[in-house]
Amino acid sequence: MNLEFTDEQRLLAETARAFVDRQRDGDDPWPAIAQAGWAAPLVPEGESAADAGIVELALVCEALGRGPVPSPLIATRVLASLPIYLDGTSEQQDRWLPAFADGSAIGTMALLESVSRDEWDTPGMSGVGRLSGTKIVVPWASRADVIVVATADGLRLVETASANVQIDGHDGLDGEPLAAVTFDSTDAEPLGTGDGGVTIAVVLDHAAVARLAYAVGAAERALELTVQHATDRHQFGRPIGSFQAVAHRCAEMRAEIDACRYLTYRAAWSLEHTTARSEAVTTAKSYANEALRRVFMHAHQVHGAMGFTTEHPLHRFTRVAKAFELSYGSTTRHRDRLATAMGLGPNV
Amino acid sequence: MNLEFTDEQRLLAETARAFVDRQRDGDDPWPAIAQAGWAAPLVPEGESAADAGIVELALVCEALGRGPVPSPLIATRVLASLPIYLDGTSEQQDRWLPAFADGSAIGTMALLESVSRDEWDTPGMSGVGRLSGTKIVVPWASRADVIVVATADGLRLVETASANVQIDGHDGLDGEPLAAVTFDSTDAEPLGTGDGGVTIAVVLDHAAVARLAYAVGAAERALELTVQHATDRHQFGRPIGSFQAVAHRCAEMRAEIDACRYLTYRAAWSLEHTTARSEAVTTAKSYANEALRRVFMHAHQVHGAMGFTTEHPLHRFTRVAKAFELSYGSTTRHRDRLATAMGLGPNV
Amino acid sequence: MDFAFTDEEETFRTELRAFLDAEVPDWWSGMFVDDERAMPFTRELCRKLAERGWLTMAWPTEHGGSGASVWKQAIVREEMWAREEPRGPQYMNLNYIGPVIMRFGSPDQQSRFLPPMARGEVIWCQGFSEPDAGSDLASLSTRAEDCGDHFVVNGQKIWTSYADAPADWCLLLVRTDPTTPKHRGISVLLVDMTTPGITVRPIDTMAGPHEFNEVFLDDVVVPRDCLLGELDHGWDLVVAGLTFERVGIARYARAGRVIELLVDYANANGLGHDPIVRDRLADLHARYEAAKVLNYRAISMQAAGEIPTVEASIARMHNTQLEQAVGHAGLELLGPAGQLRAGDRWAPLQGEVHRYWTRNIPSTLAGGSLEVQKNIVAQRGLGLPREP
Amino acid sequence: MDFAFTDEEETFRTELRAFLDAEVPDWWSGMFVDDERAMPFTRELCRKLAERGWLTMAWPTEHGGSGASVWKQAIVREEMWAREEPRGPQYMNLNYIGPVIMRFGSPDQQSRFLPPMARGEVIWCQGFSEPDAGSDLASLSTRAEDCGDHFVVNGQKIWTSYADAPADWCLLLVRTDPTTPKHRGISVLLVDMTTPGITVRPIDTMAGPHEFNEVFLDDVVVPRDCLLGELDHGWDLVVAGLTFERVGIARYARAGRVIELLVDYANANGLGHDPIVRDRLADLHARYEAAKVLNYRAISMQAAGEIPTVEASIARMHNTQLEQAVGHAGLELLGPAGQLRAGDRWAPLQGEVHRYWTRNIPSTLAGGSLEVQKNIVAQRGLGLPREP
Repeated sequence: MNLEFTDEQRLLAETARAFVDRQRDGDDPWPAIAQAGWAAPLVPEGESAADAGIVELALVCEALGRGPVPSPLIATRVLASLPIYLDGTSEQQDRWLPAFADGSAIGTMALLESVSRDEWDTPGMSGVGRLSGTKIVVPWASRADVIVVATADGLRLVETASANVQIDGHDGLDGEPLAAVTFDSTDAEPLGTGDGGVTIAVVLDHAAVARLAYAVGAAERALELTVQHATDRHQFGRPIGSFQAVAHRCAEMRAEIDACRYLTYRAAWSLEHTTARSEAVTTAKSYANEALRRVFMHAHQVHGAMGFTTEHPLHRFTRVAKAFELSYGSTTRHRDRLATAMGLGPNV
Repeated sequence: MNLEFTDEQRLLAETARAFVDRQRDGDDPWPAIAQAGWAAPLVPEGESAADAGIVELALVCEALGRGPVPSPLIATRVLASLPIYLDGTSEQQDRWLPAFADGSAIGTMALLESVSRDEWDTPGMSGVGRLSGTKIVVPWASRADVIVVATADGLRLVETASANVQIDGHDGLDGEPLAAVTFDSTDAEPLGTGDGGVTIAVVLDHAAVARLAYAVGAAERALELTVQHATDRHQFGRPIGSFQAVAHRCAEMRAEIDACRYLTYRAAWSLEHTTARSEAVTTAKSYANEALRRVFMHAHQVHGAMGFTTEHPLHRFTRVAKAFELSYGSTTRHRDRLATAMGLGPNV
Repeated sequence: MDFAFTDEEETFRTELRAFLDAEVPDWWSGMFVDDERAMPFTRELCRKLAERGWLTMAWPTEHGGSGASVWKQAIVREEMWAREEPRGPQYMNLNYIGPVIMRFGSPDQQSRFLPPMARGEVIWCQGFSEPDAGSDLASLSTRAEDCGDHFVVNGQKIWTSYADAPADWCLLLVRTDPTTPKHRGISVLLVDMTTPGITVRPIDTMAGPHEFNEVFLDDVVVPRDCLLGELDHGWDLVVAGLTFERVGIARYARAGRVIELLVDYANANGLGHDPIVRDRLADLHARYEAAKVLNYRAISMQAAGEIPTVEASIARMHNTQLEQAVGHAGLELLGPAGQLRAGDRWAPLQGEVHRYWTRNIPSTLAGGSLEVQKNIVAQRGLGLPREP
Repeated sequence: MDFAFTDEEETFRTELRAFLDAEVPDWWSGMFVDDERAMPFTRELCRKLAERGWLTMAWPTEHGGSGASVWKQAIVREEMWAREEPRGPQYMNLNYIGPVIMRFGSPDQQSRFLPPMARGEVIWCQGFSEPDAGSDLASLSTRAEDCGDHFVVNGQKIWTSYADAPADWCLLLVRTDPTTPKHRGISVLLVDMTTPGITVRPIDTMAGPHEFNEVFLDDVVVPRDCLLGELDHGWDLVVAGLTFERVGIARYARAGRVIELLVDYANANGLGHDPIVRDRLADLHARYEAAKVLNYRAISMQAAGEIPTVEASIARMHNTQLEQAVGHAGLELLGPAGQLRAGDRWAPLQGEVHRYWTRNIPSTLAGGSLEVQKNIVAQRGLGLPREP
C-alpha cells in the first residue's frame, strides 16, 4: 500500500497541469494532447506501460478539468479506441488505433436513446449491416470520424463521412459538444464478432473514472477560487473566510474533494490491477455524484451572486461537475451495482 | 386557513405543560392524566367535541414529551380504545371504554412479531378462539389489563389476567415500558366482526401522530437546553452560542422543529377533517424521522460530552426521538405510502 | 387551527387558474430569457390582472387595492410562482415596494406612486447591494449629499434585477450621513431611472442574459420629495421591506409544480413503481409540504397582525433549500438527457427541470443568504449572542 | 501508487484474525460495560500480543518494538477496532502515549516507561480536558507549582477514560506558568495514579457505566523527573500527540464490520433484493471506502516521513460522521426491534447495532470535535484566516 505518486506520475501530472495553464480560450487542445502521447491506446489490466494506463489517463484528465479544457480525449481514447482495441479485427485496429494515437482521427461511442435511463441500459437500436434510428447525447460526434454504435446485436462502426448520418448538435451543459446522431439505413460494420456486452461495461467503467478525474480537477480549481475569494472578500470588517460558516464550508470542500480524488485513484488503479473492477468504480462514482453536489453548493454559497455570473469562471467548473454527475450512471445505478458487489441479494 | 391555536387549544396546551412541569421523577402520571379527561375515547373524523380529538391529544402529547413524562396514554387511548370504539361490540365498548377514560384500566395493542419489518406489516399470528405465539415490542403490556392483538384473521382481545399470557419486559429505549408477550393457547375473543385491516391503519395513523407530537415536545425541550448551554458555556473567551458553527446549529434545530410541529398539527387536523388521511400523516412521519435525527445530532454537538452523560437530561429526549423514529413505520415505509398518495405508479 | 382554504378561496383559485391557462402562452418561461416577447407580455398581463382587481388585491381600497384577505393574496402568489411569475418584475411592487411606501410614505408619495402600481403600469427595481456590501448590507457606501431641496447621489449598485427591463423607478438605499455607525445614516430614495447620470450595465448569468445589472450613479439629482421616510432612518424601512419580501414569495409553489412534472414524467416512463424513484420524489414532496406549512404559519401571523420576522426567515430557509434539492433530484431522475436545455427537441420536460436547477443555484443567496437567515433565527429567534 | 497490501501483510492479517478468533470470547463487547471480566481480559490479551511481538510491533526495537511497517500496524488497528478494541485502554499506549514519550522523553524516561508498555503490563490514561477547557483546551487551569525537585498539582480533569480501570499512570496536562498567554506555560507531567491526593469519580453515560471520569488533584506531588519535555513547552507535545491519536484509530474498521453485519442481516431476512435496502447499504459502504482511503492516505504520508496533521483531521471528519451514519441507518434497517439492547433475546444482531448507535453519539466530539477538525483544515490546510 502506498498512495503517493511515483516520480513518473508526479512528472506527468505536472506536465499536464503546465499544459492546461498555457491553454487560452479558443485554442484547440487536441493536436497538442495527441502530440504529448496522451491519446495512445489505453491498454487495460496490467499490460500497460507507463503513460499508457488508466491511472495516467486519470492524472491527465484531472489536470484538464482544472481548465477546464474540453477535448475529445476521453471520447477517442476510451469510448472508441478501447472497444476497437478489445474487440476489433486486426484490420479495424490498424485502421483506427494509430490515427487516434497521433490525433489525426477522433472517435466516440453512441449509447443513449431517448428511452434510455443511462448509458448502462441495454440499447434498443438493432440491425445487421444497416442501422436506423437516433442516438442522443453522443459526445464529440460533431468532430468524430468514427462512431462505435451500441446496438442490441453488438457493437457497430459507423464512419461519419458515410451517407445517411445526420448529426444535430445539442446545447451541451459543460462545453463538451454533444449531439443527436440519426441513422437512416446507414452502413454499419460489426466491430469484431462479439456481442459487445462485456466490452461496453469495461468501456463505461473506464469512461466513468476518466470523467470523474476531470470533475475532481474542476472541483479542486473551484476550491482554489473559493479560498481565494474567502481570503480577499471582506464583509463586516474582516475577510469572510474568518467566519466559521465560510471556513467550515471550505473545510468540507477539502474533505470531500480529497475523498473523491483518492477514490478515483483507487478505481483507476483497480481497473489495471484487480479483477474486482466494478466495485471500486461504482464506489467512486456513487460517492462523487453526491459529494461534488455538496462541494459546488458550498463554492457558490461562499462566492455569493458573483459566482453565478458568467463573468466569473466558477460556473464552468459547476457545469463540469453536473455533467459528470449526469453521465455514466446515476447514484442509484451505481449503488445498485455496488450492492451486488457487496454480496446483497443472493441468499434470497 | 389559520394556523393559530384556538383559545381552547391554547388553554389545553398551557394546562398540560403546567402539569408536566409539576411532575417529579417516580410519579405515576396516569391517574392525573385520566382525571384531566385526556384519556377519554378518541373520536375520529369530525365527530369530536373539544378535548376529545386527535388535535387535542397531540397538544397533550407534545407537552408530555417536554418532560418527558412516559405514560400509557397513547397505548390506552389510541392503540386500545380507538379500535374498540371503531370495531368493538357494544358489550366490548361498555366493558372497556369507560374504564380507559377514568384511568381504571390500561390497554395496548400487540402488532409486531420477530419477522415484522414494522407495525404496518401484515401479522403472521393467526388463530380463532385461541392464540399461540409471541408478539414483541408491545408498549405498556406489563401494565395493561387488555391487549388488542393483531392477527391474520382480525383483531382479538386478550385480558392479561387470563391464563397463558406471559409478559417479558424488554429493556426499552426511551422510558416507555415494552414487552414481549407470549400466548400459548390463550383465550382470545374477536373484536367485533371485521377483519380489522382498515381499523389497524386508522389506529397506526393516529398513533404515529400522537408519538410524533410527543417527540416534537422532546425536541423543543432539547432545543431549550441547547440554547441555554450555548448561552452559559464559554470557550475562547466568549459564549459558544456566539460562534457561527454553534449558532447555526441552533437555528437549524429551530427550523426543523418548527417544520415537524406544523406538519404534526396538519396531520392531526387532517385525521379529523379530511378523507386524505394518510397523506398528511405519512408526510409528517417521513419528514420528522429524518429531521429529528438532525436536530439531536446538533443538540449533542453543541452540548459536548456532557450531553452524553446520564447526569444531564439531554439523553432522555434523544431516546424519545430515536424510539419515535423506530416506531410506526420507517422513513422508507412512509415515503412509499406517500408516493402512492402522490399518484406515482398507476400509469404503468 | 384550520388547514383548509375556504370554498370561496378555492373558487377564486379555480377562476385564476382558468384565467392564467388562457392568458399565459406556451413560450413563457419566466424572466431573464433572451426573448423580446417577455417584458411586453408581463406588462399586458399585469394590466389585465389590474382590470379584474387581482393585481393588488390585498392592498387597501384607498391605494387601489381590493382589501382582499392575505389568503387570497397567497393563492395569487402560489399560482404565479407555479407558472414562473408571469407578472414579471411587478410582483415586487405588490409584495414590498408598495407596502413600504404605504407604511413609510407621505400622503403625497402614496397618491403619486401607488395608483400606477395598482394599475400595473410601472416597473420598479431595488438598489440595495453594492460591490462591497453584500450580506453586510449596512456597510453600503453610495452617497447622497443633502442639498436642501434635492440630493446628489454618487455610487454604484449591483445585482439589481430588472433595472434594464427598463425599470421606471428604483427604491434606492443610500448613505446620507457618513459620520455615524453603519446602521445609522442610511436613507431610502425613490429615484426616477430616467434621471441623467444613471447608467445600467447588464450582467449575464448561468441562467441567461441580463438577470442582474450594475447601476452606476454619477451626480444623480433626486428631488427632496422623493425621500421616503425619515432622513438617516432608512434601515427600519429595509428591515420591514425584507420581511415583506421573504413572506411575499411563494417559492415552494414552483417547487411543487416541478415535483408534479417529475411525477408525470416518472409515470409516463415506466418509473412510477420504481422504489428508488418513489422514495426520492416522496422525500421532495414531504420537504415541499414542510416549506408550505411554514409559509402558511408566517402568513397566519400576518393575518393575526404580527410581524413574522423570524418565521419568514425559517420559511425561506426551507423554501430555498427545497428549490435546490428539487433541481438536483429532478436532473438525476432525467439522467444524461437532463443535460439538454429548453429548445432542444430531445430535452425531457422541455428542459424545464434543467432551467429550474440552474436558476436556483443562487437561491440560498438572494434576498439574504442562508447564513443571514440563520443569524436572524439564532439571534432574534433564540436570543443567542451576536459575534463579538 | 499501490492500493494493495502485500502478500506478507495479508498473511499476517490472516494469522492475526485466527489468533483473535481463538482469544476473543463471545461475551466481549468493548470497554465501558458493566462486566468485571472486561479489564482482566484486555490485560491478558495484551500480554499475549506482547509475547508474539504484536503489541508494539511498529515501535523501534530499542523500545521493545519489532520495527514493523506502518501498514502492519494499520492491519492490527483495523482488526482490533473491528472487534471493539480488545486491547482495551492499552491501544493508547501504542498509538500516542508511547510515541510521545519516544519523541520528547529523556533516555531515562524512555527506558523507565516504554518497556512496561511493550510488555502489556501498564494502563495509562490521559488528563487533558477540564470542565472549563473543552474545545478550548489551551485555557486549562490545573496548576502545577514548581518546587524544584518536584511539582505540586492542584485542579480537576474531566472526560478521562480508563482512570477508574484503574489506570497506573496519567499523561497530565498542567499549567506551569500562569502569567503567559494560553498556549504557553503549559507542561506535561507523567503522574503515578496511586499518588496521594488523586480522586477518581466515574461518570455514567448513555453507553453504559464509567465511560468517563472526573479526576480531582489535591496537592499531588509529582517528582521532577516525571516532567516530559521542556517546562512550559508542553503544547508541542499535545499537538504531536493529537495527530498520532487521530491517525492511530481505525474507526472506519468497526463501521465496515457493522455494515457487514447489516448485509448478512438483510440477506437472512429476505431484504437483499429490496432496492431501498440495497441503496442505503451501498451508500454506507461507499462512505466507508472513502473514510478508509483517506486514512490510508494519512498513513502513506507517515510512511514517507511526513506529519499528516491536516490529513488526519480530514480522515477523522469522515470516520466519525460515517460511524454516526452507520448507526442511524443500521437501526432504521432493523426497525422497531432495533430499540432492544444487548441481552434481550429478541434484539436483532444481539443489540450490536443499538450499542453502535449509542456509542457513536459523541464520536464527532471526542478527540477534537468536528468543528475543531474543520478549523484545522480551514486554517492549516487552506490557509484561511483565524477568527479575530
